[in-house]
Parts: sequence; C-alpha cells; structure tokens
Amino acid sequence: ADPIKIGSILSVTGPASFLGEPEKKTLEMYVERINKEGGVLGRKVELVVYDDGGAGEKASTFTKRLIESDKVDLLIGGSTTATTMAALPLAERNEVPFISLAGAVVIVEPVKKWVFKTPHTDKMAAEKVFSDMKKRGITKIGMISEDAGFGKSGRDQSLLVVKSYGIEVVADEIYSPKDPDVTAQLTKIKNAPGVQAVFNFGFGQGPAIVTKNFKQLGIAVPLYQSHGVASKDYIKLAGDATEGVRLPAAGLVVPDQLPATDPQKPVVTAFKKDYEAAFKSDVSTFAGHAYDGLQIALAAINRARSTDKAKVRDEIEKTSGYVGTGGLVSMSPTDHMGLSPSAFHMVEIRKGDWVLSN
Amino acid sequence: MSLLKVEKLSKEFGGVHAVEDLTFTVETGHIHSIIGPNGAGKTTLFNLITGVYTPSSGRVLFQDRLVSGMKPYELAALGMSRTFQNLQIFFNMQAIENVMVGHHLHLDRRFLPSLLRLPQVTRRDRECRDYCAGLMEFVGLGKYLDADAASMPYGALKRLEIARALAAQPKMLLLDEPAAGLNATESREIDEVIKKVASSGVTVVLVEHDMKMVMGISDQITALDYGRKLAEGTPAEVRANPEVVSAYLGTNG
Amino acid sequence: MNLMTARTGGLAALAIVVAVAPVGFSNSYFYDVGVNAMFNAIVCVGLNLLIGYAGQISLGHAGFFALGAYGSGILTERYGVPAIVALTLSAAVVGILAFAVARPILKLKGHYLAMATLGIGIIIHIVLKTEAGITGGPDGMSLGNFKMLGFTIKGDQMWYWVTGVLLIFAVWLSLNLIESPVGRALRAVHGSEVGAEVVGVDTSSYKVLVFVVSAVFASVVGSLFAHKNGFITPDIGSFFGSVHFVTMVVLGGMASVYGAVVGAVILTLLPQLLAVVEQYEAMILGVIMMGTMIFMPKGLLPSLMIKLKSREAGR
Amino acid sequence: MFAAFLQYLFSGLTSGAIYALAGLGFAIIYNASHVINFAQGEFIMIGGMATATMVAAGVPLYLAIPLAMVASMLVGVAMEKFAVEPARNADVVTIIIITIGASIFMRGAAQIIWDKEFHSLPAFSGETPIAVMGATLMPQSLWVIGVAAVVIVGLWYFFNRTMFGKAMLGTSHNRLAAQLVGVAVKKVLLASFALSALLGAVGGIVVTPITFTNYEAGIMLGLKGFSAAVLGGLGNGTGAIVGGLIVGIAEAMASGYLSSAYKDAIAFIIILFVLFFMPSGLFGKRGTDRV
Amino acid sequence: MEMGMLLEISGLTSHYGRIQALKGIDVQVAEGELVALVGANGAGKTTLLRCISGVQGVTGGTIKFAGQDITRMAPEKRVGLGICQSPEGRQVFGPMSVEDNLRLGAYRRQGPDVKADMDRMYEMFPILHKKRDLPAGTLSGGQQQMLAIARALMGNPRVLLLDEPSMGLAPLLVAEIFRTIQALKDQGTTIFLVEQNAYAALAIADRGYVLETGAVVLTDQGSRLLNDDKVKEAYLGL
Ligand SMILES: Nc1ncnc2c1ncn2[C@@H]1O[C@H](COP(=O)(O)OP(=O)(O)OP(=O)(O)O)[C@@H](O)[C@H]1O
Ligand SMILES: Nc1ncnc2c1ncn2[C@@H]1O[C@H](COP(=O)(O)OP(=O)(O)OP(=O)(O)O)[C@@H](O)[C@H]1O
Ligand SMILES: CC(C)C[C@H](N)C(=O)O
Ligand SMILES: [Mg+2]
Ligand SMILES: [Mg+2]
Repeated sequence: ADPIKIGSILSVTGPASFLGEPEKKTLEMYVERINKEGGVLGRKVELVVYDDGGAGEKASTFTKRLIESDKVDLLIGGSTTATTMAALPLAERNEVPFISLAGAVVIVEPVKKWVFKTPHTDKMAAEKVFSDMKKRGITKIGMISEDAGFGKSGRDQSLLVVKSYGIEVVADEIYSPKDPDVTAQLTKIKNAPGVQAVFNFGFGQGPAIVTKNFKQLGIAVPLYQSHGVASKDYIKLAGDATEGVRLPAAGLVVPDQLPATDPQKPVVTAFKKDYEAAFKSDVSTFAGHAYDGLQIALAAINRARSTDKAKVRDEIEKTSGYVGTGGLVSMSPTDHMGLSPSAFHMVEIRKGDWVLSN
Repeated sequence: MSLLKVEKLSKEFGGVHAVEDLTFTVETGHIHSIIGPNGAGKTTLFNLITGVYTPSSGRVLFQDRLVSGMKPYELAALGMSRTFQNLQIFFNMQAIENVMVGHHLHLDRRFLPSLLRLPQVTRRDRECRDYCAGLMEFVGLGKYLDADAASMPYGALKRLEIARALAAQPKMLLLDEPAAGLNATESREIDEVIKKVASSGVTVVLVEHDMKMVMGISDQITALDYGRKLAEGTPAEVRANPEVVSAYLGTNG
Repeated sequence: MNLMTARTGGLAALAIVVAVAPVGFSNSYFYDVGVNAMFNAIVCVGLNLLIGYAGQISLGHAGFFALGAYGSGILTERYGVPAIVALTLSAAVVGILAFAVARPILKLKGHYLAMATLGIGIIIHIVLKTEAGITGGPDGMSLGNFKMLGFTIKGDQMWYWVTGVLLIFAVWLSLNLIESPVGRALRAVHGSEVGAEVVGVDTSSYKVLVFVVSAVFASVVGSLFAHKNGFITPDIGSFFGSVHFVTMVVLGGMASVYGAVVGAVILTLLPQLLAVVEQYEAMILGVIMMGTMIFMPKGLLPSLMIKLKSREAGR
Repeated sequence: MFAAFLQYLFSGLTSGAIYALAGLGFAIIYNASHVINFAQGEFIMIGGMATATMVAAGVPLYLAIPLAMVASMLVGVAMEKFAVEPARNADVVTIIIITIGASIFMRGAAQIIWDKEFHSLPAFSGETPIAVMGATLMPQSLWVIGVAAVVIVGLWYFFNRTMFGKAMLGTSHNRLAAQLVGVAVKKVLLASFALSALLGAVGGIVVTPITFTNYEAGIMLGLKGFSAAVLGGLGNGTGAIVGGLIVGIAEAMASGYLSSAYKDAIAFIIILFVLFFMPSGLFGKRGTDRV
Repeated sequence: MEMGMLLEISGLTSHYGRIQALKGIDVQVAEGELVALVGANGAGKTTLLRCISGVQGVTGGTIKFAGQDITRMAPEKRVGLGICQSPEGRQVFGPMSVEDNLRLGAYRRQGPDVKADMDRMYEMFPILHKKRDLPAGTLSGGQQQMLAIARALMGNPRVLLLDEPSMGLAPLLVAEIFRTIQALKDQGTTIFLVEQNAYAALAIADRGYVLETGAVVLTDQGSRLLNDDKVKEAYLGL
C-alpha cells in the first residue's frame, strides 16, 4: 500500500533551531521505529521535513509544497507561532489536518477547523506562574521578556491575565535574543518600587543571560521563568545562577519525581529514555511536543482506518484521554489543544536539577 | 567685455594657501592661459571657479553674476565646462556615452518621458549620438567610437575629456593640462582643436605646462606662484618677465 | 537599429520564458515559487537601478518592502481601504520616506552608505516588531486577497500571470530609463561624480531619484506579496532580506536588467532545490555563491555574455 | 540613582567592549583590501565554538585556546586561498558577496561539525561580581576590555610602525602601485585573513563566557561589530573601540532611561546621526582624492 | 643575445581580452644604457612597461633580466631584482603620507642607506620634504609626479622604468628631471624611458625604439632618430 505521508515544516536552523532540531530528531526517530514495527494500518509512514529557518514566508511556501507536490496526508509542525500562522491558512484552505508545535494561544483560539496544537499555551504558563506567585503572597512583579515571537506573545498574554491574580506589573522590560548583557533592564526592574518577583518570558540563550545578570546584580527576590527554558541546556548555560529559579514545566522534565500514580509517569520516563539513548543529549519538552503531535496523529489515523483527511481531522478532534509528554489531552470541537492547566507542574531548580515543587 | 572675474579669491587647506588673494579677469572669446610652477594653485583655481571647492574668501563672477558657492552642475547650466588634470572618466561606460553625458543639459531629461520612452526622447538621443560622434572625430578619437572608456590609452582619455566638455556646448571651457601625455605632434593637433573652439566664440581658460602650446595660442596669460599672481600679459610680455623665467620657465624655456 | 532588436528581443525572450515556464508546473506550488521568484525579480530590477547603475549600495531595501507589505496589510485589514488604494498610499509613503532620508544618506559613500541604509532597514524592522498593536508584532498579521474593481486576484495561477505581466512591465520601464539621458546620467554618477557634475548632472538629485524609485519598486512588490501570501511577519523586513536582495543583484550581474532577474530567480529557486539535501543546504548554497562570483565575477549574465561574445569573435 | 547610572554604564561597557572586539576584526582585512569581510563574525563563532566544545570534551582550557586560534586561522587562510584570491581582480562588491557566501558556508559547516546548541565557557577569573559604588561588573567584562585594549595597541603598532603593516595599507589604496614597489600582494591578503581570523577567534573566546555561543552566534556579533567599525571610521582601531563602546552604552542608557524595546533602534539612530555630520565615521580618514 | 644585455625582450605579445596590444616586441637594454621608447597614444608603451614589471599578462615571448628568464616571475620578485617603475598616472598611495610613500618605495630593501636615500630625494624635490607628513593625495599633479619618480628611485633600481616622467611637470622641472635621468645614467643606472617629450628623451638617450600599434617600427641611436624625417613628423611636431 502507499505509505502514509506526514509533512512537517520545522525551524531546524535559525533562531528557533533549538526547537526545530529536537522536534525533527524526535519525529524521525519515532517514524523509523513505527515502520520497523510494521507501520500504521499496514502502511509505512513516510516523513517529509522542510526547514523553514524560522521564516514565515518560507514556511508558507514549504507548506504549499508539502500539500501540493508531496501530497501529504497530514501536517505536523510549525516550530514557532509565526511559522505556524503562516502555514495555517494553507491547511485551512486545502483542508489538511495540521498539528502545530507552537505555543501561542492564537493558533487555536478562535478554533480553526483543521488546526490543532500540542504545546501548552503561553497563557497557561502565565496563569501557572501567577497562581504560584499568588500562593506565595506576591503582588508586585517586574516582567522582562524577549522581543521575538515567543517572548513577545508570552508577555502580551501575561499582561492580559495578570490582573485577575491581584498582581501588578510595576516594570515591563524588553531585550533582544542576542543581547550580551541585560543588567540595564534588570537594574530598572530592581529599582522599581516594591518588586517582589521577576518573571522572564523567552527561550534560547536570552533567559540564561537574564539569569546570570540577575545573580550578578544580587537581586533578592524570586526569579520565575517560562516553560521556554524547560531544557537542561538552560541550567548548563546559566550554571549556579539558576539556583532557586521557578518555572512551569511538563512532567517530562521530572519523570522520577512524579508520583507513581501519575498516569504520565510511564510515558515520560520511556520517552526520556528513548530520546537520551538515541541522541546522547538531554531531552527537552520541545521534543515532547513533537512526540505528542505524532502520537495523536497516528492514533487518529488508526481510528479513522484511513488517511481520508476529513475523517482523520474528525478523529483528532475526538482525541480523548491521550497521555502525552505534555499532559493529558482531551480535545473537543471547541478545544483543539485539549490540555488542562494541571498539565503544568511548578518546578524549581536546585543544585542544577529540576525539583518538583508542589 | 569680461566673461569671468575673479576677485580677491583665496583658498586654504589647513595652513596651506593654495590660492591667495587672487584677482584677474578673462575676456570673452579669449584663450587665457594660467601658468605657474607645480603646486602654484592652478588646479585649485579651476576647482574654485567651477564650484568643486568653495572659496575661503573672495568671489567669482561669471557674466557679471556672482557664482561662488554655486554647485558645479549649476555652473554648467550657466555655461561653464571643464576637463580634469586627474582624469574623471566614466570608466563604466563607452567612450561615446561619456561624451553624450556631456550633452546632458541639452537633452530631454524629464523623468516620466524617459521612463515611458516617448519618441521625442529617443529621437533627441539618437541625434545626440551622432553629434557626439562628430565631436569625437573632431578631437581625434575617430577610431574609438565603439570603444569602452576603460580600454583606452591615457592620451586618448585626455582627448575624451575635451570632447565631453565640448558636448556641453559651454560659453567658457576650462582645460587643465590637455596636452599632458601627448607628444609634440599630438599636442599640435590639440592646438588646432582649441583654436577652432575659440574661434567659434567659446572662451577658453587653459592650464598647461607645454610652453609651445601656451605661447602659441594664448591671447592673455596669468602666471601664478604660491597661489598669488606673479605676472600677467600677452605671451611675449610674460615670457620676458624675469620673475616668471626664474620661478617657472627657466632659461631655456 | 541594433539596440532596437536587442531590446525587443530581450523583452520578447523574457515574455516567452514567463509564458512557457508553466508547462513544467505540475501544481500550484510551482506557481507559488514562480510568483515569489518574479516578486524578487521586480524588487531587484528596481534595486539594480540604484546599485548596478548608479553605484549606490543599499542594505535596507527589505525595510521598504516590508513597509509596503504592512502598509497594505494595515490599511486593508484595519481600515477597510481598497487594496489598490492601500498599495498606492503605501508606495507614496515609502516614496516620501525614502525621499526624506535620501539626501543626507546618499552623501555617504561605500561602506558608510551601506551602514546607513542598513540602519534605516533595521529601524523599520524594529518598529514593525514592536508596535504590535498595529502590526501584530513578531507573530505577524494576516490579510485578505487583492480585490480591485470587483475583481479578485487569488490562487497561485492567477497571481503568476499578473506578476508575470508586472515583471515584463518593470523590465520595460527599467530598460527605458537606463537607455535614456536620465539613465546615462545615473551611470555617470557611478563613474565619477565630479565628472558628471561639471557637465550639468545634478548628481545628488539623481541619486535621490533612483533611491526613491527603487524604494517604491520594493514597496509595491511588498504590498502584492502581502496579499498573495495572506500572512506577513516583520522578518520580511530584516537585515537578511536586504542582504538577500543585494546578493541577487550582484550574483545576477550588476548593471544588467536581465541579470537582476536571473539572480533573483536563481536565488529564489535554490533553497527549494536544496531543501532535499537538508543539513547540507547552507554549505551548498555558500559554495554556489562563492563559485559563481569567483568564476563569473561580473555576475552570471554579464559574464556569460562576455564569454559568448568572445567565442563568436573567435570564429 | 547614581548606582543605577553606573550599572547602565557597566552594562554598556560590557556589551560595548564585545562589539568593539568584534569591530576590530574588520580593520585588518579592510586595511588590506577595502573589503568588508561578512564572515568576520564566523571567525568569532569558530573561536568560541571550538574552544567550548574542546573544553567540554575534556581538553584543558590552556590547550583548547591556542588550538582554537590555530583552527580559526586555518579557516581564514583557506577562505582567502580558495574563495578570495581566485577573485582578486573582481570588484569590491563581488568579493563582499563571496564573503557572505563564505559565512553561510561556515555556519552550515559548524552546525554539522558541532551542533546547534548553545555552549559556554567558564569565566576566566571566576563569577564573583566586582562591586563598585552600588553597581556590579563581572570580571570577564574586564577581560574583554583588556583584550580589546591590547589588540588596539597591537593594531596601531602594526599599521603605523611596521613596514608590513604599511605595505598592507598601501595594497588597499593602490594594488598596482603596491606591486610596483615590491609588495607581495597575495601574501599580504593571505596574512590579512589569517590575522583577522586569529583576532576573531580571540574575541570569540573571551566573550563566550558572557554571551555563550552557537553556530549562529557570529551573525549578531558581526553585525554589531560592523556597526562599531563604521561608526568609528573603517580601518581605524581606536575608532572601532570608541564605536563599539558608543553603541553598547547607547543601548544600555536607552534601556535604562528610555525604552528597552527601542534600544537597538536608538543605537542606530545615533549612528545615522553621527554619519550625517561625519561621513567617514568618528576617526575615519577624510577623502583625499583630488581632481 | 651577447653579454652585457641587462634586459632582453623577445617576441613579446600581450592582450587585453581579445585586443592584442603588443605584437611581438623585441627590445634590448644593455647594462648602463639609457634607452628611450616613443610612440603615439595607444602604441603600447605603457603595456610594455607593465609587462616588464609583471603586472600585465604576457601571452607570448620572453623577458630576460640579467640572463634570467623572468617572464613568469611574480612582480614583487622583479622589484627585488632591481626592476623599479614610476608608472603612468603616478599611482601614489593617496591617503598615506608622502614619507610613507617613499618608505614603501624601499619596501624590498633594508638597512641604514634607506634613510640616506630618502634625504637625497628630499634634496632633489624639496617640496616633498615640505609636505612629507601630508597625504600624498593632496599634492598637486606635478608634485605627485615627483613623488612617483622619487618612490621608484627609493627602490635602488638596477633598471629604472619611467613611464612619462615629465608629464605635468613645470618646464623648469622638466629640465631638472632630464638632468637627473642623465645623472642616474652616469652613475650607472640602466634606464628605460617612455616619453611623450620625444625630443628631450631622444636627446639624452643612447638608443631609442619607435613603437606603432604594438610593434617596433624603428630603432636606432637616439641622435639618429631625432633626425629621422618620419620621427620628426610623427613625434616631434616638426
Ligand atoms: N585638498 C587639499 N588638501 C591639502 N592641500 C591641498 C589640497 N588641494 C591642493 N592642495 C595644495 O595646494 C597647492 C596647490 O595645488 P594645485 O593642485 O592647485 O597646484 P597646481 O598649480 O595645479 O600644480 P600642478 O601644476 O602640479 O598641477 C599644492 O601645494 C597642494 O599640495
Ligand atoms: N584595460 C584595457 N583594456 C583594453 N584595452 C586596453 C586596455 N588598456 C590599454 N588598452 C589598449 O592597448 C593599447 C596600448 O595601450 P597603452 O596604454 O599601452 O598605450 P600607450 O602607448 O601607453 O599610450 P599613451 O601614450 O596614451 O599612454 C591601446 O590600443 C589601448 O586601447
Ligand atoms: C517554548 C515553546 C513552547 C515555544 C513555542 N514553540 C513557540 O515558539 O511558540
Ligand atoms: Mg594642477
Ligand atoms: Mg601610456
């Protein structure tokens, strides 16, 4: 039989390459494994990946290519919100199921018929952080975020929801992903009256530099990061300065600390083991997003017993109780992500490792 | 009537007085030569007159109009045109195109008609090409009609500058060492060119170290030294001036 | 006479290539790539007037491209302005902006000019990224089809033909200009500014003129691109975009209208061709760029022409 | 409030010194050929990546550093030999496009040879911030400033006091004349690439503990370095330093007192402003061409 | 050829793309000789000098210097052998100081006599001394010409190639330059002189060559050429 064709646009190079790279590796590893095990519906799975370098325009052309030339049955990808948004209209117009790996909530709100996503939204991350702050009695915070897509959208979402937690943002600073030093911004935050915590939204080396500079300035309040730093690389780069940093993260980063009753435990433990054995590098939650996307897609194809696009779409929407690396996923016609806030755990970094903190 | 008046003109470069308090006039229709030792300020004077430099002080009047401070292209529109001692050829163009640029002011150079290639633009341009070919023949560049400027020898480039300046159809033509790089026979050809230009009513201001040329064709000569006027008069007068002889000509000049 | 035939011949050849290329297009993805190639080609034809003919470098033209795109996006989406009006208004604004910055900027030479134009491009990029309230920020903004007089340009095929006609028109305009006294003056500016000035060429005005013209070219294409793609991000105005345009011009051949087209087409197609070699893409692209410039230092088209000519003469 | 000001200043000095060091790398090749080497940032990246990965693999730092410097130099030499030298008669713009091609190639190669992750190096003199009147500075920033200072003195000496340096300058001003006085222009160009690459590597090594590095790190450093070099006046060492510091301090002050979102834009506005009044940068040579 | 020939050029051809600029040139210059080369614009004089210095591609024939074949030798090595040129169009290092220009003229030499030579140059052209710290590009045309000649002399040439050294010089200096050339010759320097001032050149030259469209059409003793009717008409304006 013809293979099942999965198309993927990922930011394998460029500023978001540390999202796209693990995503690509993950997809390739599991597709290979699934084929070894006989494929899906008795058909082989074929993966076609194009690197968009993080550019929306390239993402759009490559998506067209996947749909028109490669005639894929389903799309996974869009490592970033911008590339996802660029590809999204094509999926809608051509009626191809599309599972995005990007964070921003605009991807699934309002709901688009053919578009789904696996990562937690930036809004959820913000809510998780703010409720943790609220619990600890924090009412005034400083925000610092990077001016690229993820940080910018995270900041905007944070500002939208922060009020409802009774928290006031008294400083709101921006940095560029490649700035060598952000002590100026942090000094401004430090000097803002009454700051009780600082929240950084960003990924890549930026948050590591923020963390180091934070320590350098001896700022004595807690530092919160977003789920954008939920990879060991962050701890490696910022070193000791990460001590005490708190962030929302999927269970994947702390598989051993999950209670035995947690249904996620076996899934994340196995994924972490597979990934780290195959690539000799630490697993990141981004790799997990790709894993979840692939599993959801293949499960839906299995249930649809065909690659008929409409049927597959319907089955993805019916995904229910799927246990993934990101949490429990139950989608519905009004929720194309299907993760509940409980999918996030609050973790704290202690002695260079993640520690579950609730 | 005098076409050009230079009054108390000075130019200083960080302490060097290249031209200092210089006053002289050029009569319409004359061939007026400027001579003087190397570094006397002749080229600087040309640059001041044609607007390439702005004077430190003093003024320049062209057709009794104050022109110091004006841009070179404005002066070109008033009827000044020149050649350069350090060649300013458009090496990215053909020889004949260099000359055609010289005719720029006399062409339809409005933007929209050019963009739309209206017939009158192309017609005028074709005529211009023929006219410029004629000028090239006139200065002795007949065999370079199809040449790229970049492939021409030095002497030919000097002539090309003359043709380009002529294409502007100036009232006053300033030539900075037109015979440099030409041998005696070739210089005599340029003599003829200059004389013909002058007899057509164009005033010529000439800087040249070829005394045979200068003494042979000038109506009037101004000699400079250290930026100041050393002597002035007819060729015979200047040649006999002992200061000019000792500063510039030498005994066997 | 000779000129006439070379001219009409060239335009006819371009028209034939545009018309015949779709024979090999098996689906709309090919049309899409074709349209992008021609968009880039039009920008490069304009940019080549500035870089190739007038000899003034610009590392900021992606900024003008992005302004055109966002101008159209914002005006049509947020204010309901008809697409053609939005395109025109954006082009006018870009033209005015280019005019305003041109005079001081174009006094600079060489790398200093490159720096200044780079700065302008980057400032535009930062504004587009930061003013999220209007532009949608780094995540970009969506916009609708290009509607004009009750007629909608949609679908890659229709875009292909519209862009093809525009490309031919742009090439025609550009050829007209450079073969006119204005174009000759521009090339003279490249050769020697003083030399041009003393025969009456107002060099700074010409530089400003060509800067504005090339910026408007970029803006118009930016507007069309935005409608065609339906989604734009500030990154279309990034420094890389500008470098990319310049690379196309130089690779294809400076001071060659068709060279700019060839350069644009090649550099648009290459990433599509190289996508299959995955991680080696960058290395191969780099080698191709270096190799082309080493073996064809005047750019693809002019160098090929010289080789052809000398072969003919050799016979 | 003075403490805050001082902190902004330190922040600017740290970034500025990094930009300056990157900017200095442009001077040598520029002074030999008037070419802006767009791959200069990649030399910085190679220095940083090579050192960081070797250290991670267990090579001691004192060994990794010279090895990385040699590696970077070899890359510079290869680039000159195989990409620039064959095009030596081409326009400056053509050669610049070659350097862009080379930079793309090097990034592509780096991502294969190494990886796409970020790497760091331990700070040379520890991570204890130095406190000055309520503000703090990391010791590594002093390393960057110090290295930049040494490099500028070295460059000054090279171009003003050695015949080889003068021959290099002469080659850029007039290649034909340089050949006619006996300068081996091919060797000069080769040496200029080797030296630039070396300098880039040194820069990459000292800044990595602060900024980290990955295969794309050269892009930003190259861009900011280019800005610094042009602002200061191309080819001039002092200029690159002053230019870098101005850009860095402008960004920090803009973040501190105006808007951190627009700090890069503000830095570029300052550059534009300076260029309007000083078209050859702060310390650049004025044009001397006469007609 | 026989002993004593310092520079021997035989069958030399050179092209600019498809255009052949030199069509088989045979020229010899003996040790200590002053040889003049005259020809109209475009005859190929500059091209020939550039071939000798190695900065212009040779497509055929050979150049021998002191018996050694240097046809393919790198230009800087030729300077090392003592082949120094004052090029057409002066070609000074514009932004560099006058003194640095002179120093670079001695690039291939070391030692204390460089300083002495520089002083000699300043003595010969006092204006250069006055302007020694200024960028060479700010000099007047004639001053730059002096600099170009002085720079070539700084190389301590065994054979000096001069491409129109009198161009742009005031009459007094032209006379001075020709005296200097004469003096150099008297000191034993071999000189190959391209001049448009054919009269002065042939007057001091031992021998002369007349070049027309890339080929030698006439060669003889300098004084004899001066009296040649064809030469008179074509080059001396008589
Ligand atoms: N831009 C400048 N900067 C500094 N000095 C200058 C500049 N321009 C000219 N000078 C000086 O002014 C003096 C006059 O130079 P100018 O070129 O006018 O002389 P000239 O009479 O044309 O000489 P020549 O016959 O050699 O061409 C010279 O000493 C020259 O060095
Ligand atoms: N760069 C070039 N490209 C093509 N042809 C050239 C080039 N340079 C010189 N030529 C041609 O080579 C021939 C010889 O030129 P060359 O410069 O040697 O003449 P020359 O005798 O020195 O003349 P002049 O007295 O004017 O200096 C000429 O026909 C010229 O057109
Ligand atoms: C950290 C990740 C969830 C980032 C996300 N993929 C985005 O860029 O939108
Ligand atoms: Mg002069
Ligand atoms: Mg010559």
